[in-house]
Amino acid sequence: MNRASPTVRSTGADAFSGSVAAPDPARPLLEVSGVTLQYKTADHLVTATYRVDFQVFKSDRYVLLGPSGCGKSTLLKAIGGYLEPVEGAIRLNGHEVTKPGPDRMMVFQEFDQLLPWKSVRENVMFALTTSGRATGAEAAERTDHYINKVGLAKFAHSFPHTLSGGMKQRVAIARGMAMEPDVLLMDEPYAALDALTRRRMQDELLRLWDDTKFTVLFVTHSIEEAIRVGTRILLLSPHPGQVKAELNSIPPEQLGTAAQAELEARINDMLFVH
Amino acid sequence: MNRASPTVRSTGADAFSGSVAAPDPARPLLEVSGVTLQYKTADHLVTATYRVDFQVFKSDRYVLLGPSGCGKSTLLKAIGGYLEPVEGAIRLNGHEVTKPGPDRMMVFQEFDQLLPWKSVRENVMFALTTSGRATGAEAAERTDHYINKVGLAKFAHSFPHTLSGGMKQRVAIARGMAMEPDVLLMDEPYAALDALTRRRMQDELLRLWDDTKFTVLFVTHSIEEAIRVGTRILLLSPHPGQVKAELNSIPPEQLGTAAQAELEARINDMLFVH
Amino acid sequence: MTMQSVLVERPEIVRDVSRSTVIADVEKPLSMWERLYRVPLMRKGLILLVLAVIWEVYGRWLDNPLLFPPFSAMLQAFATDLADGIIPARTLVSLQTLVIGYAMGILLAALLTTVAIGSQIGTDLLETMTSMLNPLPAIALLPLALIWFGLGSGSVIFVLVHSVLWAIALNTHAGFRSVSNTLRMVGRNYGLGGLGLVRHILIPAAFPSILTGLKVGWAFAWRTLIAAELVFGVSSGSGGLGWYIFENRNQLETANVFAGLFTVILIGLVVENGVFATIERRTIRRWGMQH
Amino acid sequence: MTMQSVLVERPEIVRDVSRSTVIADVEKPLSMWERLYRVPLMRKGLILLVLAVIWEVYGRWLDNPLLFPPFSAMLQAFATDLADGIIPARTLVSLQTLVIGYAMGILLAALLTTVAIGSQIGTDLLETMTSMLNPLPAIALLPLALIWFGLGSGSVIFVLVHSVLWAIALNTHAGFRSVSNTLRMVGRNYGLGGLGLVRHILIPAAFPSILTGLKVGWAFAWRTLIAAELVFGVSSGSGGLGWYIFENRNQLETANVFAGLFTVILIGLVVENGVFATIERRTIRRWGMQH
Amino acid sequence: SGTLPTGPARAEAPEVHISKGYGILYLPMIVMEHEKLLEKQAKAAGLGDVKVGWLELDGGNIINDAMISGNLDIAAIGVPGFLTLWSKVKGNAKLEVSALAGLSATSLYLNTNNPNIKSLKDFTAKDKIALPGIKTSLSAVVLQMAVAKEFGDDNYAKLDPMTVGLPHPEAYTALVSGKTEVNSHLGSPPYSFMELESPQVHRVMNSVDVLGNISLDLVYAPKRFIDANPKLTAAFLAALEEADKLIADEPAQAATIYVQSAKAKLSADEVQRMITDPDTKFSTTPNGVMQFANFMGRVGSIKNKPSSWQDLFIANVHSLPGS
Ligand SMILES: Nc1ncnc2c1ncn2[C@@H]1O[C@H](COP(=O)(O)OP(=O)(O)OP(=O)(O)O)[C@@H](O)[C@H]1O
Ligand SMILES: Nc1ncnc2c1ncn2[C@@H]1O[C@H](COP(=O)(O)OP(=O)(O)OP(=O)(O)O)[C@@H](O)[C@H]1O
Ligand SMILES: [Mg+2]
Ligand SMILES: [Mg+2]
Repeated sequence: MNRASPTVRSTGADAFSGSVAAPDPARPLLEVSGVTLQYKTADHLVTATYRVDFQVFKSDRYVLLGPSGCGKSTLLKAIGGYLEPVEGAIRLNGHEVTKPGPDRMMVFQEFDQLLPWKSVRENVMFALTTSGRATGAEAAERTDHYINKVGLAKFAHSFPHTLSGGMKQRVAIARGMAMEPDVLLMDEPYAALDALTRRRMQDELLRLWDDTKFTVLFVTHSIEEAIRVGTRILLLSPHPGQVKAELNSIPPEQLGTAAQAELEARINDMLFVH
Repeated sequence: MNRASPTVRSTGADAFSGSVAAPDPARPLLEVSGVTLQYKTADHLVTATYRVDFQVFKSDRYVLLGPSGCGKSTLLKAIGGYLEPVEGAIRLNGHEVTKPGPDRMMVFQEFDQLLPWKSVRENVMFALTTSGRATGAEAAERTDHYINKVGLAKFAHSFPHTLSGGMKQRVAIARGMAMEPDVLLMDEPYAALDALTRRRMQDELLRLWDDTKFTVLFVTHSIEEAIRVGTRILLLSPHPGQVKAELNSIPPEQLGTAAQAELEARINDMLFVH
Repeated sequence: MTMQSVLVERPEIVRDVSRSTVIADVEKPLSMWERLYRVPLMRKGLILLVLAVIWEVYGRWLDNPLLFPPFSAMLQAFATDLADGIIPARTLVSLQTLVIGYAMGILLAALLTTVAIGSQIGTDLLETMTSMLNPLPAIALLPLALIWFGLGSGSVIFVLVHSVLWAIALNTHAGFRSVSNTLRMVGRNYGLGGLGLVRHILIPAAFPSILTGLKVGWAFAWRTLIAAELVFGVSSGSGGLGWYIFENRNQLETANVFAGLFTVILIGLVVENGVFATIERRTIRRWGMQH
Repeated sequence: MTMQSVLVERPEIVRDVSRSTVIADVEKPLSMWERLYRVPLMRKGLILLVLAVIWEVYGRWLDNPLLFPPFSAMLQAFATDLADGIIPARTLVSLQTLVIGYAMGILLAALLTTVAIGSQIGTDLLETMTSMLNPLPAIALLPLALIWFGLGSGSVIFVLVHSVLWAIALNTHAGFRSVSNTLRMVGRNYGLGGLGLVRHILIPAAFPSILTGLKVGWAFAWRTLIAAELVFGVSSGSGGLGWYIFENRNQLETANVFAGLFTVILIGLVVENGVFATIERRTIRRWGMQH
Repeated sequence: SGTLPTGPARAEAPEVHISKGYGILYLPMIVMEHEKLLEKQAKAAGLGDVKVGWLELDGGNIINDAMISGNLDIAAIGVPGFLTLWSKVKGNAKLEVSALAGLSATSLYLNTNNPNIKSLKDFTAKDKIALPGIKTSLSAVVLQMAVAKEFGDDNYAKLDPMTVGLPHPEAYTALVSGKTEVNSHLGSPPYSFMELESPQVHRVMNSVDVLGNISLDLVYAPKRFIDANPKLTAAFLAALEEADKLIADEPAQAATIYVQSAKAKLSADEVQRMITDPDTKFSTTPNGVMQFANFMGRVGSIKNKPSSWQDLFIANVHSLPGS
């Protein structure tokens, strides 16, 4: 198997040229090795991903890119601890993932991920307090901060069912970010957002990353977004998902230059042609 | 009021230069005039759109573009006949819209729009047969045709809960198209789709339009998509939604040229700056 | 070009949306009748009136007051015994027992469903127990009740619990199992599990089902109480509404029998419109879970 | 550059995903015990065994077969009367009445909830009727039953309907109201309304609630039937299970009384695991509505 | 009355609905059903083939309700239950009822497993006396009458607070097992006899000793039915007489009939012992009905008091030596 061991990079679409970082390169934060995921339904067995390997290091902004139905959500759910691989293993900090927990905060793809019986503000606050990530005044402060960031201050006391699709997703994003987890798992968080809001959210994510250097696993459909948001991009093949490539993104200052266009074209080719 | 009366166009970002068409230009298919839409919740009154006017003519591919929460879905639901305007009127073929019907087929934004108790195929077929748009062999044939078009032939007998988010939306799209309605109302149908699938779906829509010249009202967040898919684009202001502009798109042969970039920039400016 | 040929061409429009537009609160005017119709109490009052009239007319037409007195005769008996304080006293006795039995039923149902949702064997246990015990009539419990609780309210409460428990447990459990996987996952993401998950996620998410269970349970508690007060000899003097009804039936005071039943009806209406409707309005309606 | 400095750099990877990869059907191996545990019937059988043992032990410890016979004594009585054909005959009589009453209850509930979902006043009507009538015990219906149906199965069925109708209607209606707005809108988009909407959209979408209602209704039908068979008496020799229990009670054949109740339990188990579980598996479980 | 046009085809009702109760006190009705005596007598009276529908109903309330609603033509019931209805409907031509005949008399035993209780005086608040229904059931009224005899009319309800409602079989079980707080029972045969077979149980009182061998049950019918069907009524009386005679003359056969038709697990011998007990009487002649009426009138349970037993009964039996 040609699985890459994490070394100082020397090849590839030379995008990152910064100094080599401190964290122990030998130890990935998240290690997905040979993971096959299946669903058993009443009628048949569906293989969602097949022997997927990849490694996420601390502070990576890791993007999963792949066609609809290739198993991205399933993979994220397995990392979240909701699904057990039928083959292979998922390790977080060297420990096998066995159950969900607030260290891996998930932003789901579905619109019904808010608790309908809690207002926008309560939804975010409740996540913080029950998980014990923040309490009292700090929780309230963080809540308001992130609700503001996603532009929903005016709707802080609205119930989820009175929000538009995009607004619901923004609440989920605020909740995910407010938790400030070790790993943030985001499943197409910006799909329901308009261009402007989407751009704002992306910038917000990058700014937050600058502050806290958290690790994020990000599913997206947009190649452009993958390049903007990600530092490393995993390409998956169509159903059942298998690893096709793992690429480095370009640094922010190269956005809008030919480098971006080139990478975009490269990814395009890899995904569309096979 | 500066509402435009439909005349032969002579101004604007000269994009369409074809010959003037046969349909009676004095009679729009769909007429939205001064429509204010509100939600009454237990706690307060939310105004979703305020005095929105626009007209959709036969065979228009009409795009609604606007920031998250500006009332696009609400507007579409009102046209669908689910909501009554508190002000103004919505007329289809000159008759006020009072209730939903299969002449205005809706593709909703939500993932839970498929009937969970029917397989993919049954979902599409049932829509055709109950609404009386097609029966028997014709319904079966059309069903299979469109399921194939959205790339779900392999999953024709799966139940919706075993599909990924994007696959669910594709079923809804297949259903909407199979109905071949007078007006197709699509609420961000492609938001959950990856770049490749999305492009395929867009092409499918355009090809179908070439065949049947149906009218479609299309909500999207992507300016690029608006230009690609639409013939006319309505820009809405943020919450509560008001009409900001109504623009013509560019013909397909100009896609990828400077004309597209120019229009994109123009829309961008209009939406982002105010 | 054929593609554009079918399109109606028209000029572009650009408007200046002044953000300062004062957005008027528009409300559609309603007719007097519509406005009255919008008040639930008015509509329900109307229904009650119609039912009372039907009762009265049928009662008079039947002309057999010993079997089925007209509404007015019942009302008279009701008024008399209300003024006497007999009905209030009996109602109080019944309500006390009822509330205890009902509360215990709810508690046990909560316990059972929590166990059930926790594991497969728990689910099996609940399903098996429910399908076995729920169809058993109160007399099946009589021997055990006598041994364990003796006569009097202990046994009545035992029987009440039996009539309440299974219906509530079934509804609650079905509600729990209908909670969407996404919400479950969200809860577990917060680190919730077991009791925490039940309390913070499953109960609110399954609240419509739970409320239905509580309504059904409440009604069956009444039915059972009335019947049980007869079966489980009340020591005389301490009887509740069931006893009141039984006593009057023995003496063929049919109007009073119906007055007792009318009391049950009234309490039912008050509890539905006062308690359950309020809970519904403040919870599931507000949360957009009921349409 | 600070932004990149924290990142671990590594080479890019490109793989050749051959579409021809044979994807093996991987299954985790299960231990014998796990495999047995996965069979619902095994788990439930175990539970039943434990319950039977508890019954036996408690019965023996109590040592009062007149009040509460041990399981074995009951089983013997059951076997005898089963072989005699007495229990089958009585069960048949009861089941006939039960099924008719149950079916009519379902029908009426369907009617009522359809009316209720159609308009505001319909909802009020259902809510009012339910909150008023559901708490009423069977004796409240006695006079009307006697007038309308006389003694015998007509009245029993009437009482059965009363015990079944409201629980099913409440559950169905609550289920209908919980159906998501999106699904409703989809249905109306197809041109469905009124009965069509109820049949094609609301009933399947609310099926978990409806099933719960059917289960609760089924159980209460049994309870009521057993009690009603006593009240409405029997014409010679035609009694059902309720009468069988009553007779044996009068003759102090406690083991037979429990054999009668055991029959009810058995039927409950069969219906739950045979009928309801199958329906559940074929519908809501298959549709992903139950987790 | 009785002026209905009497055509040959439909002289009187072609069908009659009769309710009997459960247990040995209804033996004459059981015999009548089993031997088809009413059908026989009706035929003899020229009424042709009368169809007789027999019903088994438990409890005075339901019997009275069924009667008022027109579902029954003739029913057997406890004397107090009848008196309550009679008094209630007196004067209402549509609903008035009349007793046809007495049915049975037997002893009710007040048994206890509390060794400290020797007489009615010894009951304390801790003791619980089981009755099929408190205050108004046949047993309850008999107890009240006995208490009134012992403590004076004003104190007739002295023991009521100690009574609890429990069906005879449960009461028997409770008494014999001694596992519950119910320690006494005013029971009828066979339960009263069987209780005494237990060494812990003894008898405190026999109702016959206190009140005499009074009728506990009787047979009644709506006046409208009686007036419209004089021949059928007479036939019923004759059938009842015949049943009584059979019981008196052939107790063994009567016992066998009982065991057969009630599917009782008792042996015919045991049943025979019960029906030949000197306290048990099956007779159409009402005995001591006025004792009940007077007592219930005195304590206010009935508003209309009969002046004599003949007020309650149809003319056919007025000549009997009733009381
Ligand atoms: N609950 C389920 N039961 C059975 N099969 C499922 C289930 N969920 C997903 N699948 C199947 O697993 C495969 C991968 O689904 P998944 O949701 O992971 O895709 P995805 O990559 O997230 O797609 P999308 O971009 O459309 O959201 C699909 O073929 C889908 O049909
Ligand atoms: N059921 C509802 N009850 C109350 N308010 C609602 C409801 N649905 C939507 N709204 C409000 O109406 C406004 C417009 O919502 P709408 O769903 O039409 O937005 P949208 O333009 O479709 O947004 P998005 O792009 O995010 O889907 C929002 O402010 C929202 O809060
Ligand atoms: Mg997905
Ligand atoms: Mg929307």
